[in-house]
Amino acid sequence: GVAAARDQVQVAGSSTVLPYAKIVAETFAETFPNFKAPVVESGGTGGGLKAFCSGVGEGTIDVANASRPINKSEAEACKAAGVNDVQEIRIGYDGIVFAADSSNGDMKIEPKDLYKALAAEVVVDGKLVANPYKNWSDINATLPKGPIAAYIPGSKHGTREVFEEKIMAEGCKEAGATDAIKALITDAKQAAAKCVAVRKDGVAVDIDGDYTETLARIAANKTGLGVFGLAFYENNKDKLKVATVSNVVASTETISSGKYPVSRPLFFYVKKAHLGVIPGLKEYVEFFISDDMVGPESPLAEYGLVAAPDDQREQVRKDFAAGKTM
Amino acid sequence: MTDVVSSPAGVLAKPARRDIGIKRRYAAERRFRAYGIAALSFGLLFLALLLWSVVSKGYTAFQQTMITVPVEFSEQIIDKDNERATDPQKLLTANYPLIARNAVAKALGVAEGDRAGLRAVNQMISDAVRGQLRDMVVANPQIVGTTQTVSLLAAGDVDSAFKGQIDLTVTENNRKVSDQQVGWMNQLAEAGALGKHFNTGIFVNGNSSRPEAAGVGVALIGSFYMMLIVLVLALPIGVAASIYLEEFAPKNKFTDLIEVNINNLAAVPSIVYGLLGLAVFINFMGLPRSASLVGGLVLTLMTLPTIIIATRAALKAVPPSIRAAALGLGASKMQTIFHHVLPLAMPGILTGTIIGLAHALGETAPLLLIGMVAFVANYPTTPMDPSTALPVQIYMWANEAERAFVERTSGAIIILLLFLIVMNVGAILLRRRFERRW
Amino acid sequence: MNMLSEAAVEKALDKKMNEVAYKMIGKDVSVYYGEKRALFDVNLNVRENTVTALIGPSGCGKSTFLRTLNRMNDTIENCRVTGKITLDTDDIYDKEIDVVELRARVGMVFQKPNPFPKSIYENISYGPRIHGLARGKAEMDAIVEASLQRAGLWGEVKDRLHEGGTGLSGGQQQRLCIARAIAVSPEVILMDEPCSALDPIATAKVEELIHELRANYTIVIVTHSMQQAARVSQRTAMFHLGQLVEENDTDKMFTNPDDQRTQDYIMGRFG
Amino acid sequence: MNMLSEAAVEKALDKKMNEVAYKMIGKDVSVYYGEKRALFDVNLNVRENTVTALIGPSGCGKSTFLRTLNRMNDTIENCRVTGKITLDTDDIYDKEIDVVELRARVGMVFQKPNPFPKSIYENISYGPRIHGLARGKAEMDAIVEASLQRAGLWGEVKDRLHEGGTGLSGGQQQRLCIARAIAVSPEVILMDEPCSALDPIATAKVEELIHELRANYTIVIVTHSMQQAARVSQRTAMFHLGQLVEENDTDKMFTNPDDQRTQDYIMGRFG
Amino acid sequence: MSTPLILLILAIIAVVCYVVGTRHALAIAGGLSSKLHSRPGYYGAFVAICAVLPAAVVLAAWLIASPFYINSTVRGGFPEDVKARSVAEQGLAFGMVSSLARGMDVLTLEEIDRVGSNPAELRNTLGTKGVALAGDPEPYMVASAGDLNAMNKISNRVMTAVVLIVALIGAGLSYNRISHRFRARNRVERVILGALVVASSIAIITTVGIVMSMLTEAGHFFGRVPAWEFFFGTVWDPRFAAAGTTASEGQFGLIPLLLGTLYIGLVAMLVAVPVGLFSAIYMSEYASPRLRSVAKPLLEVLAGIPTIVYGFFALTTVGPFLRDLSADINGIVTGNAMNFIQAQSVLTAGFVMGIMLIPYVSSLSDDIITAVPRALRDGSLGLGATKSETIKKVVMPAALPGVVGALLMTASRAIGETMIVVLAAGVAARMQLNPFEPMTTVTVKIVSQLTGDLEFTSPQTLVAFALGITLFVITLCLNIYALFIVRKYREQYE
Ligand SMILES: Nc1ncnc2c1ncn2[C@@H]1O[C@H](COP(=O)(O)OP(=O)(O)OP(=O)(O)O)[C@@H](O)[C@H]1O
Ligand SMILES: Nc1ncnc2c1ncn2[C@@H]1O[C@H](COP(=O)(O)OP(=O)(O)OP(=O)(O)O)[C@@H](O)[C@H]1O
Ligand SMILES: [Mg+2]
Ligand SMILES: [Mg+2]
Repeated sequence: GVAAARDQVQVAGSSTVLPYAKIVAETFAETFPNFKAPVVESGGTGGGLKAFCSGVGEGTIDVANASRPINKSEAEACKAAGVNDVQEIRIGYDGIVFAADSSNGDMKIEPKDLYKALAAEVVVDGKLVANPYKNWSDINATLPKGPIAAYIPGSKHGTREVFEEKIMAEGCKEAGATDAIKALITDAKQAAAKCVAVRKDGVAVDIDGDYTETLARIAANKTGLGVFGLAFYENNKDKLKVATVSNVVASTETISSGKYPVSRPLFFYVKKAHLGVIPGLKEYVEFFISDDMVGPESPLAEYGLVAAPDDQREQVRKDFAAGKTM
Repeated sequence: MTDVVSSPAGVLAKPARRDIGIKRRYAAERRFRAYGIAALSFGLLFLALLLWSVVSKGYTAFQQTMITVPVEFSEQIIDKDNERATDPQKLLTANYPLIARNAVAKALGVAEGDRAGLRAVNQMISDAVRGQLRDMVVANPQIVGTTQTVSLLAAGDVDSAFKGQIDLTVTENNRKVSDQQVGWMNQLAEAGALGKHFNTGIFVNGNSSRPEAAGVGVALIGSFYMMLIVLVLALPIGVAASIYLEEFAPKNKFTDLIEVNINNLAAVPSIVYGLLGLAVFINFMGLPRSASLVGGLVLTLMTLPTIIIATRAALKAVPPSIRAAALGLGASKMQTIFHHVLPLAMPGILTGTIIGLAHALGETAPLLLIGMVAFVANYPTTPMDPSTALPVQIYMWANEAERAFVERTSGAIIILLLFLIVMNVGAILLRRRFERRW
Repeated sequence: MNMLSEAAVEKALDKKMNEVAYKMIGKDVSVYYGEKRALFDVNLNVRENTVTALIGPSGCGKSTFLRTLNRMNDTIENCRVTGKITLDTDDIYDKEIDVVELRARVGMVFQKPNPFPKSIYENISYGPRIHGLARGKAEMDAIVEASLQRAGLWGEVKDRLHEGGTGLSGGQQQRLCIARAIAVSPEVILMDEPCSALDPIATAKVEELIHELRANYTIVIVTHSMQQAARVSQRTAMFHLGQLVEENDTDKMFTNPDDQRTQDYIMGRFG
Repeated sequence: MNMLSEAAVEKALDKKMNEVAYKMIGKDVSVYYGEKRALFDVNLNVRENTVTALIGPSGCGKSTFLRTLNRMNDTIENCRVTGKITLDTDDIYDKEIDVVELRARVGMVFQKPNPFPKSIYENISYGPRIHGLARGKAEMDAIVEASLQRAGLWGEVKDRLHEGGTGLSGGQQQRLCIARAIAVSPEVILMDEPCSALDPIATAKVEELIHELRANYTIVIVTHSMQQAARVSQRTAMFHLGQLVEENDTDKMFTNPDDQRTQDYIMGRFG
Repeated sequence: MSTPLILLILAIIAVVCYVVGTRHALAIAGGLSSKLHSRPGYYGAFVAICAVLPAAVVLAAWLIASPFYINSTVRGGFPEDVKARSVAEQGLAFGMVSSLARGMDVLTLEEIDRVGSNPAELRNTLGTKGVALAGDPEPYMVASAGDLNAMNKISNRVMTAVVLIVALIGAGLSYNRISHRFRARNRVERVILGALVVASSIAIITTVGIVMSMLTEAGHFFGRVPAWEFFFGTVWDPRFAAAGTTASEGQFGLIPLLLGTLYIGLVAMLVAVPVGLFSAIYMSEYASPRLRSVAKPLLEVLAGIPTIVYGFFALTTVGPFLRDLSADINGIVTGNAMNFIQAQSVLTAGFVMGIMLIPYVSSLSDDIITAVPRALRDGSLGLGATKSETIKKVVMPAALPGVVGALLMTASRAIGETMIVVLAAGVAARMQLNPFEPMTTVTVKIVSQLTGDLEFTSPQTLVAFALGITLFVITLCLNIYALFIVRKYREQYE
């Protein structure tokens, strides 16, 4: 059986992009009253891309939101299913901030602090030992007073990867552990893995849920440090105390200028074959990448999206108009 | 006989007032009873606790802050060139938020040129006024050019602040509403222009990224469709399967396997049913994504084991003498079952249905993979249209960053529980009718 | 009971019996419950329009044999029957036979009263309804009343026909079950100790009813009461340890049985 | 049964009875099932070491009265009892009285056999176990064996004590229930038509047992069989429509009753 | 004719047949239904079934088979060079053809004439009509699509005719069979029995579906990760495999997850079973009918509260409460106010999940206990047993088989639960035995591996399928074992 013609855009994918896509979808429906509001599924980048790559036609989704670029093997799977022409669109950046309960004082953290606090094994006297640190004060006096507790994204989240790359690996280097580890472990891959391995004794808590859960955990444990998206933090400033990273305050400005180190780009992918076929798809994409939505003054920016620099946004629009595929 | 009486010497002879440990046994009896009361109270206590935690957080969601001001439907803004007769798009795409902003600004006495002030005012009203005012104008184009008193939705942050959910003692930078806005809010409230109204929106609106305009309307309909499908499919299929397995199937290794298999299906994580639904209903049968039809089918499969297990237990409990009586009268096996056994098993079947439906109503995971954990703003008209479900809405709202969603999450849970109660009342009344000791 | 008239009836029936075939014929009937054998090659013929009593000590297989006659043992999971039983000319264990129809023709009253947990009226009307014996409410009412009256229960329950059948006393329940069986007017009625829960007056009524029915129906009755067997039956069969010890005219059986065991059993309690 | 020796026993007991008080005294006992009144101001005294038979047509309230004697009617939801019943000197409907102890002292055998879905052994040992009457496995075995033997069941089941009690035939089941009641050696034993499912031989055994027990216990038995009442009881009470019509020595009752209704009832079936 | 229309016609035929059959049977019996073998309604139903059932089967068979036939014919008509391509490519080509065919149905004749020869134009035109094409169609595709449409049209006409003829033949034949002795009821009941069999086979089909939908993907997983590493690995650390950065291999040890599943399930059962059973006993044996009729549905509300609510309850209330409690106790006992219960722990998750499971035990058991015949209770009470003794020694053993069923279902539900575990016990897969420490379950990992940002072709995602199938097999074994135990135990009681 074949379904009747679909009259709204279907979007699926990353839960990080979801809030932005929702705002766009809603505003889109208001601005273009003859189109229905797009349906935006949540379910993770992987799931979204999988649905996206399952084929072409009304039975499949039109847009996949992603908090990471599509992978090579995924692109191949896409092709194998007939999804040939895919347009990649970068919508902006997601800032990642570190915050504790608002009852704490001002915090300044360096990647190496977090590395020391959270690494599974650290180098002590030239030997790799299980992480001995118990209290924040053992590491950095500005951090919350009390036992170390950190709520970091679970390994299902793309954010975790950024965290390991930009904080753990960086901190490992800053702390001078990289070389020490290399001296101990010959295998380069394993050595790199040691740097980013997070301790598993209950001090670092993986969060597979969303930031709401992290917030609740911090509310229940005042000495805990949590990882949040910038947007989420902006909405809960009264409950959270954000830390500076390498002395940079996280904000849309510092992130878009690249000063703040921890951020990642956000994307969505469009099936070219569906453009002009699914009513409203083309308009939706154009609306999404217009400055009204992703510009520095836009509702998305207000919500917490870090807008891409002007020229990047212009390039995205140009590429889309030109029908540039991957 | 005689040797019998004498042999187990005196065991049966009448003893003088025996000690049958009555005190101890009564203590045991009381203890047992106390365990029962304790268990029941424990369950009910936690129910109360849960309900309390939900209701105390959520009841405020049924009120919504509104700003009631005279709004001038300025022709200048809506339709400057008076083209609305020829171009209906004009009325649809006009800049309604501006009208609303001007109205509130006027009420607050903010000067026309005060750009920062106007922006702050704009932040106090919900973006949803665009739809609100547009609908008014489209319904009645005559009002263009007139001034009407309209209750405008206040922005979510103002709503939260007015309900006292934002800590106003923290520094201004660290909260979503500025001191100026709080001042205006209080000013309007004193003038009677800003106040709490019953929030019909939470029942009828579709989902929205703006908490003040968000509602569970779509989810309610989606859940309704799904429960209908589950009821219509799972109940008869489950009962039919149980009847076959319990009453007709030969008792052999194969039926043992089926029995075990059904028990096992109850242990399959619900998301796996989502995988199945994706593979079978969407990819193979070509049913649309995000449709409550598919959701209903998936939940049906998930609920079936529960109903089958409960029904089989209930069928087993019907005394064989009833079956013998009917068979002896010349009723066929089928008649015996449908006329006598099934009515007697009904309470158990209904319990299974109640629990199964309750489970299905609260389940999110299997809907993830079939596209129902989604942002859907438009009402579904048929079960083939995209929609969400109540638990999905709760799940999604629980993950929202805005403060105003916190109470709405609890509000949605309350609505879900009401839905559950409405759904189950019928079954519970029916069950009570069928219950009988014999 | 008037012995004289009874003897006359007997004679008349005996004459008839010589002309007609047996209603039911059991040949080499054996019954197994799983591994356990409960009946051993029983050969017993049930005569038409006759009351046949099955007697014997508890556990000897009377109920088991009775149940084979309308295949109620089909419902016992591991019960297996060998041998052949015919009703009129039909082999009732034949594949062709419709067991439901068989049971409508061979009705049954059980040892333990087992009314449906429904109203008295519904208990009675259920059989006629499924067999389509009544064309309207009035006819159904008539059947219900007639059946209850025959079972001697009408007077006691006529005011509460629509109350539950399980609220009756034990004896009333059993009479209800008898009424229920009569209501479908079967050809053969099997009764498994129908009076064991009845008081003498009710018993007398049922026995009278059996007498009445005998003119049109064939009746097989299991009883523990020798007196009852003597009173109601024309033929008596004695079972022991799963075997048919003797089958004979009731008169002869209770006065001059052929088998020593019968003698012992009857004498062991007579007097 | 030896009539002579029986008469002698009777006499001896009669003498004893004149000395002892009544074991149980019922005064103005009325029972209601919801709105329905099932017993009307019954005044009936149960003599110690005597077998009292309750007779009467089905539904007259025999079982109901019997159940008031050990408060089994407490378990019926809407059943209400007024009046006063004493056991020895204790008012059994007193708040102070303990119904468990009462029931341990006043045991009961029901109309429908109701073995537990457990093994035969467990069925019997259940009562002694909960009352702590046996101090070890050996004692328990003894009790089980003795009880089964007295109920005339030992021979039939001794090889399968650990098989299910529900697999027995109807009569065997009832004897199992009697054995179960005897096993806790109560002071009074209430029997609700204990033999209605038994064959004559088993019945005889039970009646014999009742005779034996009578020396030590007080027994109240409901029966439909006039013969049985005459055989086993010394006192007989006749119920009709919820009323106690007459209570008298059994001999007198069956030969020369005071009440016309008793006369009618007994005569209506005697012979 | 469209399939729904055919179904509607069949339904009408069924109703007509029922009425006619019933009338006819009554007429034959001269209005006296007792002369018939079965009640007249059965004859009506018989005719209706004979008319509709074969027709429906034909319809279904046709609907399933004809696409296969037509598709292979159309594929056979592809140019040789296309046939020479790989199977996947041919599949794609055919997908395009069927989209085209669908689109050409939408187009008017002139439009087809106009754009038929111009693939790009065709694609655009179809696009405006809402039919998506993956690329520009090749010319042969247009022809094939035409063939496809033509064949489908013919197939549909023939199908409609055949189905209706079959229905009429069925009705006629069965109508003629009506007679006094005709066993209509037996026939109808056989059909009902068939329906019952079909209903019970749905469970089997579901199982097959579940296994199938997981097996291939699980196979891919085992192609990448050795089975023994998965089954006997003691470390669960799949890493992430996104965007080709740190391509470190993960570890996929099943054991810690399995342990966590069993541990949390056990704790949950330790809470739910006693509470649920005692509640059930109290409701069915002690409580007044009024209390029961209120308490039972109230407890059932516990089963209907979305699990995320329980999760947040555990996260914000129970977990911190237990943590602080343990700190206080520790403080009093040892003077060192260090909490020994973590905020998220096996205990918290098990406890909260146990609460959710209460109604599963209580409601089902309550029904089963209530169904135990009164005679058994009387027997025990009459021996002087107290109520609790009666319950413990007589009622519960009699109710045991049913209760075990309820418990199995409860355990199943405990194994399948995600949200509570995520929020109450966390997602850290650890192998340890302290109930005060966090652990996680298989189900949690199935969900999170499937819904994360992970690359969907990587073992990190595929492992979810392996976990799913493994869990399926394990619970199957547990269920077989449980059945075995129940059987063994029950034998004593029959
Ligand atoms: N369902 C059954 N499963 C196993 N054995 C059974 C079953 N029913 C009866 N039996 C056994 O078969 C034998 C005959 O039983 P049956 O019920 O026919 O005896 P009966 O003559 O009717 O006895 P009673 O007069 O006590 O009713 C008995 O030994 C009994 O234990
Ligand atoms: N649980 C009950 N609820 C309502 N009425 C009842 C109940 N039990 C008995 N009755 C009624 O009370 C009356 C007396 O019943 P009871 O059982 O005492 O009679 P019985 O003399 O024992 O009769 P049988 O000899 O048939 O056992 C009857 O009319 C019966 O219908
Ligand atoms: Mg029997
Ligand atoms: Mg009685």
